[in-house]
Amino acid sequence: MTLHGHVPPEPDLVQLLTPEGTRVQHPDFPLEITDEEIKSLYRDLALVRRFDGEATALQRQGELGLWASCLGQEAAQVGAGRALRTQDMAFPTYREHGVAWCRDVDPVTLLGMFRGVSLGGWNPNENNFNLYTIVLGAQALHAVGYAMGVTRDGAVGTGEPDRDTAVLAFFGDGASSQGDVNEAFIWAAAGNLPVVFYCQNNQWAISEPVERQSRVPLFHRAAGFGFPGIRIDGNDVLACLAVSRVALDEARSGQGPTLIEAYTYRMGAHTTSDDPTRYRLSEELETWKHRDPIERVRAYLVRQAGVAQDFFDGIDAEAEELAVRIRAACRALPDPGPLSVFDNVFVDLPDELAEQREGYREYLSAFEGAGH
Amino acid sequence: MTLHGHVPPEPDLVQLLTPEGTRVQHPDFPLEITDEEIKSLYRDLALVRRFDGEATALQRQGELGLWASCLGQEAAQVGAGRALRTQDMAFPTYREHGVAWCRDVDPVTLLGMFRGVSLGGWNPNENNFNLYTIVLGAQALHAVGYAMGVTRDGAVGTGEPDRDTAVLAFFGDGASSQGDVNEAFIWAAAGNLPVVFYCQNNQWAISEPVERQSRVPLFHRAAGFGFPGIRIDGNDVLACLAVSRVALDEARSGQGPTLIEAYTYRMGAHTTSDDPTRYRLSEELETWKHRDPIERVRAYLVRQAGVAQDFFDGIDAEAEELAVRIRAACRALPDPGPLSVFDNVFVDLPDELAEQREGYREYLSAFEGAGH
Amino acid sequence: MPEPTNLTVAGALNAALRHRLEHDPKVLVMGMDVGKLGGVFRITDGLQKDFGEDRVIDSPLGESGIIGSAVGLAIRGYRPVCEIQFDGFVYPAFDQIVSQVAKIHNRSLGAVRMPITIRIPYGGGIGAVEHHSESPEAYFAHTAGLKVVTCSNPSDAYWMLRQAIDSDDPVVFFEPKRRYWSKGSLDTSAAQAPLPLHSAQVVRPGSDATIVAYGPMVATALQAAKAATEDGRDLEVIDLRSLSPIDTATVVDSVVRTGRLVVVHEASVTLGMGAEIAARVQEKAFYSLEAPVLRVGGFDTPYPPSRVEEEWLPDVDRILDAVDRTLAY
Amino acid sequence: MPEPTNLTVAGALNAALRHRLEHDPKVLVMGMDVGKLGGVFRITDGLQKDFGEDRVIDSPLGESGIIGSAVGLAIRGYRPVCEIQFDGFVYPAFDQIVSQVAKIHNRSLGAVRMPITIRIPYGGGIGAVEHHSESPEAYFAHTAGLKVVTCSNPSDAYWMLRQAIDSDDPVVFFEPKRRYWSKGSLDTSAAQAPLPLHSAQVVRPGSDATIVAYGPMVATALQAAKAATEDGRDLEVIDLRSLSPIDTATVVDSVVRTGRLVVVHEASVTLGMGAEIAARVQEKAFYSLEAPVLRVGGFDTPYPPSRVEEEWLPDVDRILDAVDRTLAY
Ligand SMILES: Cc1ncc(C[n+]2csc(CCOP(=O)(O)OP(=O)(O)O)c2C)c(N)n1
Ligand SMILES: Cc1ncc(C[n+]2csc(CCOP(=O)(O)OP(=O)(O)O)c2C)c(N)n1
Ligand SMILES: [Mg+2]
Ligand SMILES: [Mg+2]
Repeated sequence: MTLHGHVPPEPDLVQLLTPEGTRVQHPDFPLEITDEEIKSLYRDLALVRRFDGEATALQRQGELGLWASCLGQEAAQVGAGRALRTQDMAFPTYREHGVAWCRDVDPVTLLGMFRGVSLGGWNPNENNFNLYTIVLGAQALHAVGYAMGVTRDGAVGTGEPDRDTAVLAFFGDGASSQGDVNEAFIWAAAGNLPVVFYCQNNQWAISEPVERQSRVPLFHRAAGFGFPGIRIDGNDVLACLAVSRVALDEARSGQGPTLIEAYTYRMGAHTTSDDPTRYRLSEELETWKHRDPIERVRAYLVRQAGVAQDFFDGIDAEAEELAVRIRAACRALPDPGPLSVFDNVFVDLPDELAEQREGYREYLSAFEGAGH
Repeated sequence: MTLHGHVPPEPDLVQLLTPEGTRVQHPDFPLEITDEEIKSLYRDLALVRRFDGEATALQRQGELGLWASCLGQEAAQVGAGRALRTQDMAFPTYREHGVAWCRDVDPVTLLGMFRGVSLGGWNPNENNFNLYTIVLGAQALHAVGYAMGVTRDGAVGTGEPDRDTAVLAFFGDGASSQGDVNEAFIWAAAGNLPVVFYCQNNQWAISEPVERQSRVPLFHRAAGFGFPGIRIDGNDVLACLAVSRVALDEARSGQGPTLIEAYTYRMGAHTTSDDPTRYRLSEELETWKHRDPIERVRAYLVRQAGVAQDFFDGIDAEAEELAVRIRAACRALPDPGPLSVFDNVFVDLPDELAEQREGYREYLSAFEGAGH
Repeated sequence: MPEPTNLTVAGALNAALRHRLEHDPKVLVMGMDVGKLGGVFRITDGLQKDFGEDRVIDSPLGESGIIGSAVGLAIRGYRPVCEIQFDGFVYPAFDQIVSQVAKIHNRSLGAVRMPITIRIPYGGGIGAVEHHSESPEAYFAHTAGLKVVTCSNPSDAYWMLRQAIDSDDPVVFFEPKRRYWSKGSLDTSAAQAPLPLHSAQVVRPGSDATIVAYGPMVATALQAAKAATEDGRDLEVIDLRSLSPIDTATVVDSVVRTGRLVVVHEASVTLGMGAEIAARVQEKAFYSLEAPVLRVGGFDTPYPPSRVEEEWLPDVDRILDAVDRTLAY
Repeated sequence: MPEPTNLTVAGALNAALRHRLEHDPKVLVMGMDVGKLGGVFRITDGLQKDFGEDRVIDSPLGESGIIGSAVGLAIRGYRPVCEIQFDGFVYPAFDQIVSQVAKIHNRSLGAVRMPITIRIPYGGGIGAVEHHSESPEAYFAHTAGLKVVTCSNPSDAYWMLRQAIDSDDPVVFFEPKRRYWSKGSLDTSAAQAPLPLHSAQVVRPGSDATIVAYGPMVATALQAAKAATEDGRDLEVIDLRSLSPIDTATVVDSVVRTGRLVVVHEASVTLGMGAEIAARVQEKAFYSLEAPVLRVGGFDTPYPPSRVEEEWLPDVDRILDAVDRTLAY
């Protein structure tokens, strides 16, 4: 026998709404959803895109130091975000603006981080949305530890809908290569933890195509660690919602971890500092434009649900308002004062650091005196 | 559909020689082997066991600081070790004394490390056997890097038996949880590298049973990364030899990595510092004694190959000689001089460190003068 | 009032863990082999039996996983006490410690606390193989956002570990493994610790010169001070205890009195704690110093094989040699 | 003789890599995005196109994997040059660097060499998000077995990188990212480097006090020295260049002449390079010092959000303030 040479077939991805906006059924993932609910998802998608676009514009105008756009990944994020219950906890990377939106984190707070007025600055436990984590993969382990806590708190498998808690850990195709993500798989499996790993495979890690990380679909990884993995159409908000719901439900009920690979595409640059024309072909982008996650929902709503134009106009107006608000609020974000660097280093400020702070305060006040 | 609930059946392991010493055939892994060759394997196993036992005794007598015995894992190690070709490279952990034996590394040099006269001290490129690596899993990445070099050197897939080169990376069931091992899988798969990962699942990582690391058989891990994995009877030297040969051949010919899980058992303590009675039942040990890797070869040789007693007496005598030699040589190993700590820190000794060395030399010589 | 108990450092650490597990339901102990085995040094002996497998957790074998999951537990409101099995095995967790544990409180503008204790047996002198004898404390003391402490005797072992676990800031707690079996008396029933966690302590008053040591080197420094009395020298010995923050005031105070300072540690001299202490003392006690601050430490080499470790490690003679040199100024 | 070229630091680094790739078939360049993209700072621009995908390697996204595989390549006889994308992302590779890269030569009793260069863009001042502005050099300079250097201008960028790659010892090469676009002239055709890799350089002679700086802070120190002339002060500026080993002699020599020393770096002050330099100088030039060695560095806090980084980072005013203080003694 040879050990090599068995090539698994390219997997199907779960899809409930085609790029053309046709609702299809999946035998394993039926989704009961009303047109009103789909309209609400449309609103999420449209507002997230508008917010994201506004942030990119703010960066171009020098109001932000950097922006990592989620353009093209709105469905993957909103689908997952809307599958969460209040008590669930999400651990994002630095690109989950769509999930932040679903968790009611103020977009302006997010902007503050990219503007450089803070390093994060929201309270993870307020909206059950962890701080952005920039070090690739580190948050996967945080999610696992949080899930250990959930289990210990007895908040798994009780059957009480408001009590049973799941944890949703985000990471990218690139980050899947980090040791931390794989250790997280091990911890999750060994502890049968209520955590859903949600990998947005957007095909790129800056300039590296996903083929640099793996020669098999990423969702396969899970089986090797002893838990289920599944690939979904990450540009189909209904598939993302449906499968996330099942996985989160199973986590809450004590059935352990799942890996969801949301197959999607980074439509923009990696960040505003990046120039993707150096490493990828525009044809690829064109192909993916036909799979736009928002267009297909709009097509469905127009063609199959008969939603009229003023609904869309209303959303557009709301988006415009949002953009105006966050633009103004972003510009108004105050810079932190120089002495703020000593705040929150510790709960208990050591004398030595207090002394350093005091020395710096004196130094600064000497300038004031000198009219600097 | 539910994502959870599909339990894979417990896998078969490849076995070619039963615990009772009966030769069996495996449809996928035929092994052509003469009785002379099996006698030679028996010799390896017996001498490794004797060496290992002698080292344990030396530790008890205070000649070694520590010893990590390979008792019970001789077949897993000799089978793999004898599947290597001269040009292949092995990356051991700290327990592969049986592989070291097959690579002709002087047992006394190994003892030197555990005696504390060196931190390793052999030349990895002399016998193509890397230094022992104590930090769990780190060597898996070294193996992968070495395999990158092999590929770049054009030493893969040429069809020349003395040129095509494979790399064999050892690690334990416990180490399989380290990020480094999993990153090694990723690198190996992405680069289709000529590396065979050889996991000795000896059921324990110090006091932690393998179930703490994984709820599915470890060889499953490989498929998720996109290369084959297989479980073998790690106490069956023939199975270990046969499957290692196939995997190494496939690596050399350019078919990429394999993960072999050698299912075996740590018959002794983790190291001489450990007390396994604190955490495992003696029944378990008893069960595994019936699967002893050496007994079954002896049984085969006696019963099926009709090998006479004087063969075994000869091996016993050789083993005794070996023990006597290494005991004497170990005791005679000179302690490093105090100034040796400055040797080999750098190829190019910096002035600053030379100065530190000189200061220490002067300090020491002052004592000599003072008759200390 | 109950009698002070006589305990080893190891026993005192075990008692401190037991106390916190008993009194704070949010405290968890986690690491490799901390359960049934009770840790390779038996510091967690009996704890899993008494507090259960979900409070004393045998983790899978990854240091990054241990610390990373502790971070998540802390976000969920827990107070994890993590054991790193040996000094040389903390590095796989370095990223989680330096970029996450040390910074999340700051990143969250104070909303999230990281009351994580990372216990690390450290230092040499036990005849071990590579990676089992290192002194990596300076890496952590250089990292803003971490507190770093070490103990040298059973009483401090007990109280400082309790204080570390109670600290709302992350604490890296270095345990002097070669002193695990040193005995000393200790009063576990006191209402509070004898000293704040981050204070240094003069453990031997003296007037001719000051020796600053910590962890395993305190006993060695005290031996040196005793030996020096034979030459009529009266050395003051300070047990630094806290490596970050450093109780500079206590050290400077002493140097102002003695005029001379020798700092001792096992870690390599370059950029070891001695560097920082020398830099601070020459800055704050410039006119008091009658000689340069001298450092006695490991050489700038990897920790050597054990058959030569006694020569490599600072000992009484090397300390006295430095004392001679400082007094010769 | 060819004219000296005018290049940026980035361009000079690129030219050095190109030179080594061209002349040494064992040299490989590896890291994230070093291929088609040419690295996020374009330091490897065009190299993959010219030298192929198997010499300029886009690695999977794991720092431990990058350094760990470089170790294996070195064992096989290669000379890998690894790029860590940003300072704050080196920590996942810390274990491989500290326990393997730094120690294998020693562990093998000299049989195996680790001629690995680890390039790390470092430092702040570029308005970046968290983890993109750190100065982790002291962690590596404290690690025995590693050599650590940094450049401050195009000529050093070119020559020091060539020297680092040619070094048979592992070198951590810190690149001052905010000076990547500074220009300077450089003679790439010289037969050899103007200075040994581990020598410091007096970049501005002066008599009243010495400033030691390195990497991004050299330009700032020179500005400060220039500004100080207005107050009639003549400052000597030393570019340290090598952080391990340290060229103590050049620094001590200068202090013997000036009597005063200020050390400047971006890293947090506690246990930063300034601590080691202060400790050495007070030891070797005790009687020459007319004032304590002063340190100007980042505060002992995490690197702050970018809107406040200019206040956090040492600048001309803070350097001059320290100069004032040392001269006031
Ligand atoms: C440990 C670490 N190394 C490097 C980086 C730099 N970096 C930021 S994003 C990125 C690519 C990540 O790709 P992926 O995980 O696919 O996420 P995506 O950006 O596509 O959402 C890299 C290399 C980092 N943030 N952390
Ligand atoms: C990074 C690291 N962490 C911890 C240790 C301590 N340690 C040494 S051996 C061991 C157990 C290893 O188990 P396994 O990988 O199954 O190998 P085995 O000892 O069974 O051969 C541990 C935890 C280590 N050597 N390296
Ligand atoms: Mg991606
Ligand atoms: Mg094992």
